[in-house]
Amino acid sequence: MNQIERFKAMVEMRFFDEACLEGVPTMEIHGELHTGIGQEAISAGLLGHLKNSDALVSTHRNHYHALIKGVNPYRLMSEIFEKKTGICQGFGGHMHPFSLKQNFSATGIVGQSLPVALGYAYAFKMRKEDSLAIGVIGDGAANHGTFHETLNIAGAWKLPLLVLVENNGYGISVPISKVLATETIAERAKSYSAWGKCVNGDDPDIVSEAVEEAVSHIRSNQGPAILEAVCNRFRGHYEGDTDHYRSKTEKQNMLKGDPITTYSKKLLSLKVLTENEIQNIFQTSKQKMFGLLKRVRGEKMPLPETALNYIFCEKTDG
Amino acid sequence: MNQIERFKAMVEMRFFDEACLEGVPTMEIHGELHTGIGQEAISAGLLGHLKNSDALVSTHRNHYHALIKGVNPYRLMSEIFEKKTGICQGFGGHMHPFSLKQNFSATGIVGQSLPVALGYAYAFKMRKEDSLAIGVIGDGAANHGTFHETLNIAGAWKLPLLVLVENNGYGISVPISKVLATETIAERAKSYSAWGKCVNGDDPDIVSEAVEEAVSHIRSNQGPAILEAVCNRFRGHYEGDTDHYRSKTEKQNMLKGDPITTYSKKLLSLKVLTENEIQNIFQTSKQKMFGLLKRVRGEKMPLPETALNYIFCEKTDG
Amino acid sequence: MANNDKIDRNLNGSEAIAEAIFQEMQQDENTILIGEDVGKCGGVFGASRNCFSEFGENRVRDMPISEMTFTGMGVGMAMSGLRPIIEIMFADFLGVCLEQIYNAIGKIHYMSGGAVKMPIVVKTAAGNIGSAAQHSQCLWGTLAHLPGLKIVVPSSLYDHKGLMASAIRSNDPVIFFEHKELLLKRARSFLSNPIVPQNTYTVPIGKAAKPRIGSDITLVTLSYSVELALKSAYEVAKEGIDVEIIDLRSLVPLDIETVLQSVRKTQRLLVVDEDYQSFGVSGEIITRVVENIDPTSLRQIKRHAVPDVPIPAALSLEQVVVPNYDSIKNMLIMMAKGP
Amino acid sequence: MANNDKIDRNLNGSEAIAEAIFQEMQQDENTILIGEDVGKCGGVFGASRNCFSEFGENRVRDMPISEMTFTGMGVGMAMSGLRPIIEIMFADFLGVCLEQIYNAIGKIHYMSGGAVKMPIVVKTAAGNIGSAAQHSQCLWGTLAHLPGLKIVVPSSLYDHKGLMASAIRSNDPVIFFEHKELLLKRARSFLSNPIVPQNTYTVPIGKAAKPRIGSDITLVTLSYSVELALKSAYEVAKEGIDVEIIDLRSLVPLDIETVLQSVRKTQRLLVVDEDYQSFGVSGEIITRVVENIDPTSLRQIKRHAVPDVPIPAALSLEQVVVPNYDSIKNMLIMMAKGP
Ligand SMILES: Cc1ncc(C[n+]2csc(CCOP(=O)(O)OP(=O)(O)O)c2C)c(N)n1
Ligand SMILES: Cc1ncc(C[n+]2csc(CCOP(=O)(O)OP(=O)(O)O)c2C)c(N)n1
Ligand SMILES: [Mg+2]
Ligand SMILES: [Mg+2]
Repeated sequence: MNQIERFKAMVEMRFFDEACLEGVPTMEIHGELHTGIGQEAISAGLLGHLKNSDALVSTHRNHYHALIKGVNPYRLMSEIFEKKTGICQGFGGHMHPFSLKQNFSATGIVGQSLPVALGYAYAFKMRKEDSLAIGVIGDGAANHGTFHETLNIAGAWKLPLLVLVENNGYGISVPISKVLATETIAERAKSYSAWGKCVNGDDPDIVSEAVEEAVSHIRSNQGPAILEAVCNRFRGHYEGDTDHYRSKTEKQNMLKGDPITTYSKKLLSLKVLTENEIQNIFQTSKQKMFGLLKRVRGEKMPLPETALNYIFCEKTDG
Repeated sequence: MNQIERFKAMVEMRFFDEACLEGVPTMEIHGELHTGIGQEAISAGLLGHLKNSDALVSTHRNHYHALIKGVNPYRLMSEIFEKKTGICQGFGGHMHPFSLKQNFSATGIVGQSLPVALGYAYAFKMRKEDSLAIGVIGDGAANHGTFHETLNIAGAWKLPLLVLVENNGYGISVPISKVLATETIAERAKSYSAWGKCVNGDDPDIVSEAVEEAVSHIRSNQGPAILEAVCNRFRGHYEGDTDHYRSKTEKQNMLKGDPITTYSKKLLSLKVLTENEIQNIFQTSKQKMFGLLKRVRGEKMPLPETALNYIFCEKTDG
Repeated sequence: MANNDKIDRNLNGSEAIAEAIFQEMQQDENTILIGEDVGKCGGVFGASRNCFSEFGENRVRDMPISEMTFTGMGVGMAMSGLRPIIEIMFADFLGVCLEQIYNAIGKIHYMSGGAVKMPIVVKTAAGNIGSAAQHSQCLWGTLAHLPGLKIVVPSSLYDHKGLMASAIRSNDPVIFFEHKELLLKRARSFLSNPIVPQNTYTVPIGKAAKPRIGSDITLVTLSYSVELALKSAYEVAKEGIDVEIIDLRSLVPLDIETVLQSVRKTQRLLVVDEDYQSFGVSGEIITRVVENIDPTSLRQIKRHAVPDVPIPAALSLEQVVVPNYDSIKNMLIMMAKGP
Repeated sequence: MANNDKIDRNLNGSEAIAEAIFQEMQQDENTILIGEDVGKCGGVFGASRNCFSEFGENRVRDMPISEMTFTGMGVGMAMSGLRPIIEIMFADFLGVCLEQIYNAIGKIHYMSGGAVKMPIVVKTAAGNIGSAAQHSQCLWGTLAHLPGLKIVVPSSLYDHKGLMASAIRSNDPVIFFEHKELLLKRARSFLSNPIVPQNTYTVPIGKAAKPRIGSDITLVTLSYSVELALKSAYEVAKEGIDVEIIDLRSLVPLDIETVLQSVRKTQRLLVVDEDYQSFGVSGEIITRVVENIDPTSLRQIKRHAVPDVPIPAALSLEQVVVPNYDSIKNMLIMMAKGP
C-alpha cells in the first residue's frame, strides 16, 4: 500500500466524519456521536495489511475502522443517520454497526470489543484458517478487566489476535496518565507472552510498519500482539461534550499537530505528492463524502411498524 | 515470630480443618466445604507480619486466613457449622465469614477479594494510616479481570496492597499451566509497577521472608506487591469432589511433600524442636481443635424466626 | 409549571443532585465519591459539579474504566468506615459490576448476621434520550428483584436532592437511578415539584408521592414518566378524565399502601414504566394490587412499558417502543371509555 | 415414580444434558462447548461428561476463570459461524458476565437489523442445595426481564435432554437454567417424566407441560419446584384437593395460554418459584392472568417464593425461606379452604 493511498484514506475518513457532524445540530443523528477526527493515521496504517476474512471488532469510536475494513461508506453513513438503507437498517445506530460480510462489528460498551475479537481468533485457529482478529480499544479501555482476560487467553493458546490501542490520552475527561500504573500500555505485553510496541500514531507510515511487524508475528503463529498508537482526540469525547476539562493551550497545541497536515507536508517534502495533487485529493474526498451525505439525507427512516422485528429470529408466541 | 510458633500455627490449622471435615458426612455442614489442607505454610508465613488494623480479604478457601488474622477459632468453627455462636450467627457460613474487629472478610466469588482489599488500601492511604490490605486469591483467580483492574489502580496510586496468590496449581480441575500465558503469576508485577516474587509456598520460613520483603516495600509507600506462593491442594476442590481429574501418581507424589512433615523434619534437623516436642504440639493442637469441635457441636442453630432479620439495617415497610 | 413564579433557582436535575452530594460531603468527611469523570469534569451529566474543587481528589476520585473493581472497592471502603458514593455512568453498564452489587453490597449485611453495614450509594443514569440499545436502558426492574438493595428512582426536582441526601445518609445500600432527561431538564420546565431549597433536607425513602389527585384512574409510575404522566393527565382532564398520579419514588421499599388507597378509590389502575415490560415493575405493582384488593372492585388494570425489545437507534422506531406523552394519553382515554 | 418399571436407564439430570450436548456436537461440528471445568472434569456436575474425550480440546475447552471474556468470546465465535455453548458454573456468577449477555448476546440480532444471528446457549446451574447466599440463587427472573434472550428452565428428566437439544439447535440465544438438585437426582426418584430415550429428540421451547391434571387449584411453577409440587399435590389429593400442575419449561417465550386455560377451569392460581419473590416470575404470571381473565371469575391468586432475602447458610434458616414440600402443601390446603 503506498503513501498516496494512505493519505487519501486519511482525508476521506476526515471528510466522512465531517459529513456526519452535519447531522448533529439538525438532530438527524439523535444520540451522541463519537468521531475519530484527529486519529486518522492509525486506521490508515492498517491499509493493506488486512484480509477480508480477518475480523475487526471496534468501539464507540468506530467509523474509521469500519471504512478501512471495507464496509460500504454509504451504508455506514446511512446507519449513522438512522436510515433504512443503513447496514443495520437503522436499528443499530452509529455505536453498533455490524457487517458480517467484512467480519466487522462494534460495541458501545468499553472493553467489550476484545472478548468478541478473541472469539473470532479462537475460531480461526480452531479451523486452521489463516485469518486474524483485531480488537480495537482506547487507552481507557486498557484498564478494563477484559484487556487482561483476553490477552491472557490469547497468550496461553497463541491465538491470532491483535489488540490495537488507540491511545488518545483520555478516557472522556480522565487523562490516562492519572490511571495507568505504567508509562505505556504496550509494555504489559510481557505479562501475556505477547508482542508489544508503542508507536507514534500520527504518522500512518510508522503505524503501517508496526502493523506489518505485529501482523507477521501473529500470522506466523507466535501469539497475540499489542500495538499502541499514540494520538489525539481533536474534539470533545462526543458531540455535545463541552471539553471544559482540557485547557485552551492544550487544545491549541494539539491541533497544531494535525496528522493530515503533517502527513501532507511529509509527502510534499518527499515529493510523493505535489501541492496541487494534495488539493485535488481534498476536493475529491470532500465531494465524495458530502455527496454521500446528500444521498443519505434523502433516504427513508425505518418504518415504525417494523420496530418489533428482529427480537428473535425464530418465531415465538410468548 | 519464631519457627516454633510457625510450626504450631501450621499444625493447629491442619487440625482445625480436620475437625471441620467431621461435619461433612454428618451434614452438619450442609453446603460444600473447601479446606486449606496442604497449604498451611503460606498462612503460617504471614504470622507476625500483620497488624490488627491491617485488612485481609480472603476467598472460598479462607479458614487459615481467618485464623492467622486473629479471628476467634471457636466462633469461626461455629460459623462453619452454621451455629448461632458463629461470627455471623450462622447466616454467612463457611464461605462468607466477616469480622470487622480484625478487618477480616471473605467472598465465595472468585476474583472478588481483590477489589474489596483495594477499597481498604484506598481508605488507609487516604486517611494516612500505616495499615495495609491483603487480598488473597488462588492461581485461578489471577486470570480474572479484577486482578488486572485492582493491581493497575494500586500501582497507579501506590496503594498499600499485597496480592497474595496461593498457587496450588489448579482452579478446581483446570491446571493453571493450561490457562496462563506466562510461567509465573508474579512476573506480571511489572505491568503494574509492583513488587513481585514467586516462592516455594511449602516452607513457612521462605514465605515469611518474602512477606517481610513485600510488606516493607508496601509500608514504605512504594506501592503494591504480588507474592505468589506455590503449594498443593491435598484434597479435592471441595468435600465431595471426586478429584478424578488428577492421576493417582500425581496425588501420591504431592502427598509426599506434606509441608507439615517437611517442616517438622527441618526443625528437627535444625534442632529447634525435638521429636518429643513435635509430638506434643500435634497432640495439644489436636486436642484443642477437636475440643472446639465438641463444644461447637453442642451449640444451637439460629432460630428459624430470625431468618428475615438483617436484610436491611434500617426499618422498611415495603 | 404552575409553580414557575416561585422558582428562584432554575436548576436542573444534575445540579440538584450535585448540591445534595456537596452538602452531605461537607457534613461527613467519611463520605466519598468515586466513578468515571466525577472529578474535574464534574460528572458527564454534571451531577458532581463543584465537588472535586471543594473536597479534593482523595474524596472525589476519577476512576479508570474498571467498574467491577471500583464497585468492589466500595465494599472494602464501607467496611473500613467510609461511606462511598459510586457512580456507574449509565445504567446499561451495571451488568459489568452487577455481581459485586448483588452478591456483596446487597448481601453482606445479611451474611454477616447484621454485623457489617453497607452504607453505599450506587448512582447511575438510566433512561432513553436517543442513544440506542446500549445506552438507553432503565433496568431498575432488574435491580429491584435482587434482595438487600434499596432502589430509589426520583422524579421531581425536589426529590432529586432530598432523596439523594437520604440515600447518602442511609446505612443500607441504595441504588439511585437518575434519568438522563431529568438530569438535564430545568426547574421551569418541570411539572412535578421544581423547588429545591438551598439548605439541606431529606425526603424519606419508601414513601410514594402523589403529584396529582384524581378520581377516575390511578396512574402509577416513576422517574421521567411522572413528567409525561402529568402532562397527559393535564390534557385528558380537558376531556373530563380525572387522573390520580402516584410517583413511586422507590421500588424497594415499595409504598404499596399509597397505591392501594388510590386504586380502592378509582378502581382503575394504569402502570407506566420506561423499563422493559415483562418480569419487571409493572407485573409486581399489579400483583400486589390484586393480592390486596378484592378483584370484583377492580374495574380495569393495564400496563404500558417497553414491549420487551431493545431500544432501536432510529427515532422512527424508538418513538413506538418507549412510552411517551401521546401513548400515555391514548391509554388513559381508552381506559376512560372502558368499564 | 409410577413409571419406575419403564426406566431402563437410571440417569440423572446432568447425564441427560451431557447426552444432548454429546449428540448435538456429533451432528454439527460447529457446536462447541466452553466453560470452567467442562473438559477433562466433565463439568462440576457432570453435565458435559464424555464430551472432552470424544471431541477434543478445541471443541470442549476448559476456560480460565474469566467469565466476562469467555462469554464475550461466544459472541465472536457465533459471528464467525460457530454455535457456542457457554457454561457459567453457577447462576450466582452471571453477574460477572451479565453485561455481555444482555447488551451483546441478547441485542445483536436486533441491533444488526436481523443480519446477525446469535446461536448461543448459556447454561448455568441454579437453585438451592445448601450453599448459602452466593451459591444458591436462581436469578431466572432477572434474566427473563432482559429482551432478546430465551429463558429455558427444565424440570422433567425427559425435558432436560429434549430442551437442551432444542436450545443448541436454536438460532436465537438461550439461557438454560439447570437446577443443581435435578442435575444430581436420578430417574427413579423423579416424579415428572423420567424416561430419556437414547436417540436424539427435541422438546419445543415455548410450550408448557402439564405433569398433573386437576380441577381445584392451578399450581404454576418451574424447575425443581415441579417435583416438590407433584409431591405436595399427591399428598393433598388424599384430602380431596385436586391440583393441576403447570411446568412452565420456559419463561421466554411464556406459554401463558396453557396457564390461562387451566385457571379458567380451576379459578384458583398458586405460583411457586424458588427465585426471589418481588419483581420476578410470580408477579409476571399473575399479571398476565389478570390481564386475560375476568377478575370476577378468579377466586384466589397466591404466590410462594423466596421472600426477598439472601439464602442463609444455616439449614434452620434456609428451610424457612426456600419453598419446600411442606410449605407448598400448606399453601394448597389453605387455598382449598378459601373461596
Ligand atoms: C463499561 C463502560 N463504562 C463506561 C462507558 C462510558 N464511556 C464511553 S467511552 C468512554 C471513554 C473511553 O475511553 P477510551 O477507551 O480511551 O476511548 P476513546 O473515547 O478515548 O476513544 C467511557 C468511559 C462505557 N461505554 N462502557
Ligand atoms: C466468578 C466465579 N467463577 C467461578 C466460581 C467457581 N469456583 C469456585 S472456586 C474455583 C476455582 C478457584 O481456583 P483458585 O483461584 O486457584 O483457588 P483454589 O480453589 O485453588 O484455592 C471456581 C472456578 C466462582 N466461585 N466464582
Ligand atoms: Mg482514549
Ligand atoms: Mg488454585
